[in-house]
Amino acid sequence: DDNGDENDAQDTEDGQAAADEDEAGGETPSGDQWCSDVSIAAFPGGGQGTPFTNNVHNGYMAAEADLGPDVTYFFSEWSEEQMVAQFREAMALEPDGMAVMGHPGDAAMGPLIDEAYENDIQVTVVNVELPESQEQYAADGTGYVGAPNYDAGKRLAEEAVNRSGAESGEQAFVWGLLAQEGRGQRTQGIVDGFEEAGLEVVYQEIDQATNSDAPAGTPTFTGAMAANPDISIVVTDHGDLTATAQTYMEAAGLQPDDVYFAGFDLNPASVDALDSGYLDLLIDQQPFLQGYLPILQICLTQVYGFSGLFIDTAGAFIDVDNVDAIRGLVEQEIR
Amino acid sequence: MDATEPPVMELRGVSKTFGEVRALSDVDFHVRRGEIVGLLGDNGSGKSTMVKMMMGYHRPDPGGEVWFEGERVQGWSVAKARALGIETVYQERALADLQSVWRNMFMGREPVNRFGLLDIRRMRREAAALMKGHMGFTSGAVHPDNVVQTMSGGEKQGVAITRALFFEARLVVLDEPTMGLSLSETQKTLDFVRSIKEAGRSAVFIDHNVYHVYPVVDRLVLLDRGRIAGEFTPAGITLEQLTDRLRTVARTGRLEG
Amino acid sequence: MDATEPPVMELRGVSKTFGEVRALSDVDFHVRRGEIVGLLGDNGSGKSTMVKMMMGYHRPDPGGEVWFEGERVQGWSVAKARALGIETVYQERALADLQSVWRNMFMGREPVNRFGLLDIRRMRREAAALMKGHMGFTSGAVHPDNVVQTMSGGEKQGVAITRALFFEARLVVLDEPTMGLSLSETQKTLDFVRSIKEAGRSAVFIDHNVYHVYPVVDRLVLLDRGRIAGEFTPAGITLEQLTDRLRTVARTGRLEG
Amino acid sequence: MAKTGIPPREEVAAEAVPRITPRLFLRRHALTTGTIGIAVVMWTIFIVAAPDVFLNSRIYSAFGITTPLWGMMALALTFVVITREMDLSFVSVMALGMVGFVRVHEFTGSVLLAILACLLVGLACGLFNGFLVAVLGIPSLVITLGTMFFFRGIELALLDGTGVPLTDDAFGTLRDVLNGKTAGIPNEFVWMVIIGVLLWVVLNRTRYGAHLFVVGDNVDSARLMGIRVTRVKMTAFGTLGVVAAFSGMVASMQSSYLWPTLGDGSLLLPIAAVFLGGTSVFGGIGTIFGTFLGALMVGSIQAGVISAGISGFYTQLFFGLIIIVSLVMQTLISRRMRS
Amino acid sequence: MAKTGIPPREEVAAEAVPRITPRLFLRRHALTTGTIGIAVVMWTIFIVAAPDVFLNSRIYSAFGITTPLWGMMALALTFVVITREMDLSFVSVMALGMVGFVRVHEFTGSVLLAILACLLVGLACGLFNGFLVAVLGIPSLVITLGTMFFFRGIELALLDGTGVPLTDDAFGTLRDVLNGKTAGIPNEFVWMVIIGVLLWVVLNRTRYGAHLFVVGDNVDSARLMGIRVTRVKMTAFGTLGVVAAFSGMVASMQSSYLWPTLGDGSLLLPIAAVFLGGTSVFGGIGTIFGTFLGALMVGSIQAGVISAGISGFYTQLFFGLIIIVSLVMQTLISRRMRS
Ligand SMILES: Nc1ncnc2c1ncn2[C@@H]1O[C@H](COP(=O)(O)OP(=O)(O)OP(=O)(O)O)[C@@H](O)[C@H]1O
Ligand SMILES: Nc1ncnc2c1ncn2[C@@H]1O[C@H](COP(=O)(O)OP(=O)(O)OP(=O)(O)O)[C@@H](O)[C@H]1O
Ligand SMILES: [Mg+2]
Ligand SMILES: [Mg+2]
Repeated sequence: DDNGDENDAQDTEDGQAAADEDEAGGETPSGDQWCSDVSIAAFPGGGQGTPFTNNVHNGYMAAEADLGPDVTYFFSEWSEEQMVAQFREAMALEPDGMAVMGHPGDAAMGPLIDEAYENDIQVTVVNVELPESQEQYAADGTGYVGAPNYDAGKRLAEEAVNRSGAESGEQAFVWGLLAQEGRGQRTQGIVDGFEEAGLEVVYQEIDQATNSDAPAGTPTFTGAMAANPDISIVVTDHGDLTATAQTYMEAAGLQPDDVYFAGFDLNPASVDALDSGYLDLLIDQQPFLQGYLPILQICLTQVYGFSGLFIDTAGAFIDVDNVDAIRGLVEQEIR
Repeated sequence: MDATEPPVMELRGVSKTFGEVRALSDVDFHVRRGEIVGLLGDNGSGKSTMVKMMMGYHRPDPGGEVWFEGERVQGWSVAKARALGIETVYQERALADLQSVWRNMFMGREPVNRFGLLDIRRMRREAAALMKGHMGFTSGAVHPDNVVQTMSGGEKQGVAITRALFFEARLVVLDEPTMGLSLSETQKTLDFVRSIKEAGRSAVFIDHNVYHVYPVVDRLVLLDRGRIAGEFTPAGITLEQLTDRLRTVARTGRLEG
Repeated sequence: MDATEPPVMELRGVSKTFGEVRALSDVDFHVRRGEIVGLLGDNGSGKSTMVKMMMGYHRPDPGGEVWFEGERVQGWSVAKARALGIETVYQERALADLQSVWRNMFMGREPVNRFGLLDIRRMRREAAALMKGHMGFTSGAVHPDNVVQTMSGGEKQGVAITRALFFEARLVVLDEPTMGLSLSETQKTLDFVRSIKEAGRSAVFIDHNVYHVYPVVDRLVLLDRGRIAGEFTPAGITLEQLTDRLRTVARTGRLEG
Repeated sequence: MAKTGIPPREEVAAEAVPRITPRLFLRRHALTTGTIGIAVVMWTIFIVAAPDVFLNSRIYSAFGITTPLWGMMALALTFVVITREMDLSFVSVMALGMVGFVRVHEFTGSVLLAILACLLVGLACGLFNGFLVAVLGIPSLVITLGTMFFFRGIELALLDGTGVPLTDDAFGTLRDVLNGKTAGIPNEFVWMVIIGVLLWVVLNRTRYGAHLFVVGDNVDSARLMGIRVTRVKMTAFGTLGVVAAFSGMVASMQSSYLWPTLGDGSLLLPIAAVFLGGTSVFGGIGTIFGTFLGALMVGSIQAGVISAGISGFYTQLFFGLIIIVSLVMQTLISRRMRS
Repeated sequence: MAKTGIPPREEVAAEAVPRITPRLFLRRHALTTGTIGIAVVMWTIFIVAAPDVFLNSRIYSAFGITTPLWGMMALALTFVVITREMDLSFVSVMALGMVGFVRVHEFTGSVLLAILACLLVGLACGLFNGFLVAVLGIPSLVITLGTMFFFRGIELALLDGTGVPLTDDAFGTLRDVLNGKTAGIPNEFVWMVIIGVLLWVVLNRTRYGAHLFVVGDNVDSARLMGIRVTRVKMTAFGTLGVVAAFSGMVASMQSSYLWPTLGDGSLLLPIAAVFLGGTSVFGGIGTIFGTFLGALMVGSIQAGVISAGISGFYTQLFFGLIIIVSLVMQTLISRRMRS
């Protein structure tokens, strides 16, 4: 059953923080910006044109426009191998700093980050933590901008159980990415959250095709729902899949109220899904900030020598009641 | 055949070069209405290249001209040539191995009904009739729905011949049609070449076996290393003389040893 | 040739069925040392199928036996047959069109040097020698590095023949080898078939042209619709009688009309 | 042309075609029979493994909605494959066509013009592929890999990487036509059947269809017999382009949103369907019906495996296993029937 | 065998092979020349567009480390494609081989046995593909699509979807050998060159190599001439399997981590490299050197486009454009040289 809980204490930042950056887009860097001598290689994460990546990318570009550094972008389709390969290519450009996704994990990224620092390249981490490197190079400018994944997952699961009124023994369908090292932590958090609440978890890994093109997962969703008619909660640990909630539900022949659908990340399509009632709840991890702040942080380090910052962008729970406040920003892909 | 009326098909000053190979050098050639012209020449002397040029498959090197019924043709193509009534038995047979006999038989000229849809029933029926009536194959594998791939060499050749001969064509070009045919099938083919003349149609006939060519042709053209090396009429030369000449030309490139 | 010594190659009670087509029915056939056997028969009578069975390409239906030099062979394969010295000119030529002449010439039998590496220089040199010396092609496209695809029909056949004839083989099988060959090339091929006998080797010779077959063979086997329809020696039948018989058999399936 | 001139002096009674025995029939249609056989077996296994799911119409309705999104392209891809070519770029054409749709709708406000623009863009993309392949003679597998990136790049650049909501009320009728239901059957599926029937007629009952086979079978023979090879191939690519654009329209109307990544995940499924349906990689052989069955099979495997209670990391294993077993059985069945 | 018996009665002086004129040479190697030409042009453009980047050795060092990870597989894939087959499953074999490595190392503690296990798993996968294709006669493009999922599924099930860190000190030597540097050149690249040279020798200087060409060119002719077609094809697939497993080892040692998704993104790059290098989809034609060049080109396009200052949403567009332009130029150059 849908529920009408009051807004969570955390969804406070209505548009205010974002308002400062409102007119940021479009401006081109000009010579007198304070960071214009710095060159940066930045990783927006997934493929070009996917909502989450777009938000990060927009953040990067806004900062580029505001501060003036020269930024080169590497789109890695969320593939760890690509991230590692592109890290090398990025290093070859000899930038002053790099903002990289932490998905490949410490084992893979450690030596690369060592090499980067040997070449005087500052590295800062986005979206998924690299605890060892962050600790080792914090003083040299390695920071982290992103939401702590495990906690975010667990919080969403707990919140979904609360709001849907699901009871112990019911089934929850988790569609996530356990197989990805750092990124999988959020999925793990969701699973743990449900299991601690006494729900039975039906887990399905997101396949490669669905990972890059969410509607391709429709048969998987239909199959899972058909095979487990007792599922009362669905969580998709992937922004694109969350935004595709309506398509999935319709294909599976489900009404908006048949299951409680929760997920991650805001984008125009997920706003529509919230409006139509197919999607009930999501956590916004404010990806725009995961783009803007790393650039700012590299600039701060490069120009003024500040050390790395650890910034939690974990945002608010968004549902049909509070989505209006940020609707406009979502369409600009800032929220 | 009438020497005042323009030839059905004519090549003027035609050459063809493939990379370093000059397959045809400045060849003049023509076929008149109701005439059967034999084309002789050693292996690689350019006979098939000439056939493909008449059909519009090869384009002549700049300077060469193709004439059809007294008019110089531009943009000559196989489709045009066939539409104007030229049919060919190619040396390489030009079959589609994985397709059925009837599809091969009507390739590029499939009959359609008034809705513009293929008249498959008719194609199958006519193919069956032709296979039985004309090709006279003895093997059990004669169903028109069979694919060509598994047929014997002679059976394949039979399909290629049938499709060129049993449709009314003004000019029939036969590039070694008896290749791989049995005695009786060869005889049938030769008979058919004769009947072309009776019907007032024309033919170009290539065969390495002079015993096949000599009795049926009106004129003989001898090709050597891409050049016309001589022309004869059966009336002007005996079979023995012809054989001698062929040997001489192949060895020396000249008509007289 | 010695009738007491076992035949070089023998087929006993061999049948072959493809789907509904019975290409060979209970055929017995043999070739002795130093013997040239001619194989005659209508299109689709099963000659090529028999050839491929001797080479181990087709497996006989259960019950049929293949014997080589007096021993029944099991798991007969083309590789084995060639290793034991049987070479074939297949009717379909069996060339690899995109490969060079020398690669085709030595296909499946490439010479290697002491390091086990291909002796390419030798292959090219020998191919060049054979092309010039034996095939005697007049066209300019005779480089052994040229690919087979663009060669004329007769030139391709020349490659197929050369590769079977100019390597010492105990038994040479020729399935319509003169197909597409010019007069002089045909003569050379027939001369070579004769020389096989002189060297004490054996041959099976298929050709629809009885004028080619009759003069060179020791024995003639007549195939009709997959069955042996008769056996003759040139001594026991004149060329005219033979031609008549062939016609009768093709029409009626029986030796006497 | 095409008037047969069986010479009068040898009149032959136009006799009946030899009867086709059931064995001959099976032999000729061995591949299709094999495909049907394995489809039935697979379906039976799914029913046994998850009767609740597979005896319930809801799962079929779900298939009917999702399979056509790529299944229609599989049908059109069959044409291309029969001519011995390949196309990988259709996944990008899906999205690029929709850019045409969205832009034209923005400027003119007319949905009809938008639809037209969408299909025209698809056609243009297809013909561009066809030009590169048939006129310039570039191997299609590589060049369409290039155009796949190229078309996607144009689309991303035009959209500036941002999706477009398609919630405008003006799309109501279009959405009804594309995504509604007819007699309880999802219109997506109805469209797939319509396209299938059309393509079947073209392939089996027109000259153009006959030429598709010949061109794929032996392009030299086709040329020697006067078939316009370039035109035949370009038309095949053009058809696929139009169908891809149409699929893009159906897919994005279904989700009321134009994703910039539209189609990205649909590359392998149509290819699998075409080949599972018995069309030969080497051209000259193929059926629309086989592809149709192949699409239904591929579409149901993923859902089927999951509904059968296999989850987590085992789904890919079983997905692969089913494809392998299907192909092996299909091969063995059709081989058996041939002899 | 193989003793030529030119009959003595017609003694022919073993004369020299007709000289190859430069034109003939160019004509014969038209495709390779075309590939080299376009590679040079592309590189020049990159240098002009981003001299800082492309005149600096660091970018080449980056290529040298990342390109071999999939480039080695492209080299081995050339064999398979020359026989007229295709393989899509190598991306999964990369990971499955490493599962063998990890498990054997866990149980025995021996790195040597682990390496052996990795390569053996690769060989087994390759032979499994080869069996399905060559013995059962299933079209390779589809069946290896099936085994791609199947191998990946096995791997995911065995690893339970979890990655494995490879930070054990015991791997130090192995890592030096695979991922160190030799005379300043990354060992990954050295390995790619070694494998390239080996495969070149096999392809051009052994009987097996000669048979690869013939089998791909005309499988019937090959059979009629006694070439063991099944064995030839199985060996080609087996070789690719071993090389894929080896690549998996190089890749995961490089990142000290075995990701369950290892190889997932590497499907299209080797395929593009093989065809860009001039190997024919229809078998019988191909060179190892061409593939090598193709791999370098594909590897540098992606990096080159980004480094040339083209950013954001235009990278895919330019990536596609460069592939298209390369292929068009290659085709025109080699066509020109042929006549
Ligand atoms: N692989 C096959 N599958 C089906 N039928 C076949 C196959 N091979 C041959 N046949 C059929 O078997 C019969 C005998 O064929 P074969 O090639 O042996 O004849 P042939 O005597 O060599 O004829 P020709 O003189 O025309 O070469 C033919 O009817 C042919 O169609
Ligand atoms: N497409 C081509 N490319 C290159 N060379 C060619 C091509 N076609 C023909 N040739 C060459 O041109 C010459 C003439 O070939 P053509 O086929 O016309 O000979 P032909 O007289 O028909 O011989 P045959 O009697 O053997 O059939 C041959 O040397 C052949 O190798
Ligand atoms: Mg010829
Ligand atoms: Mg034969």
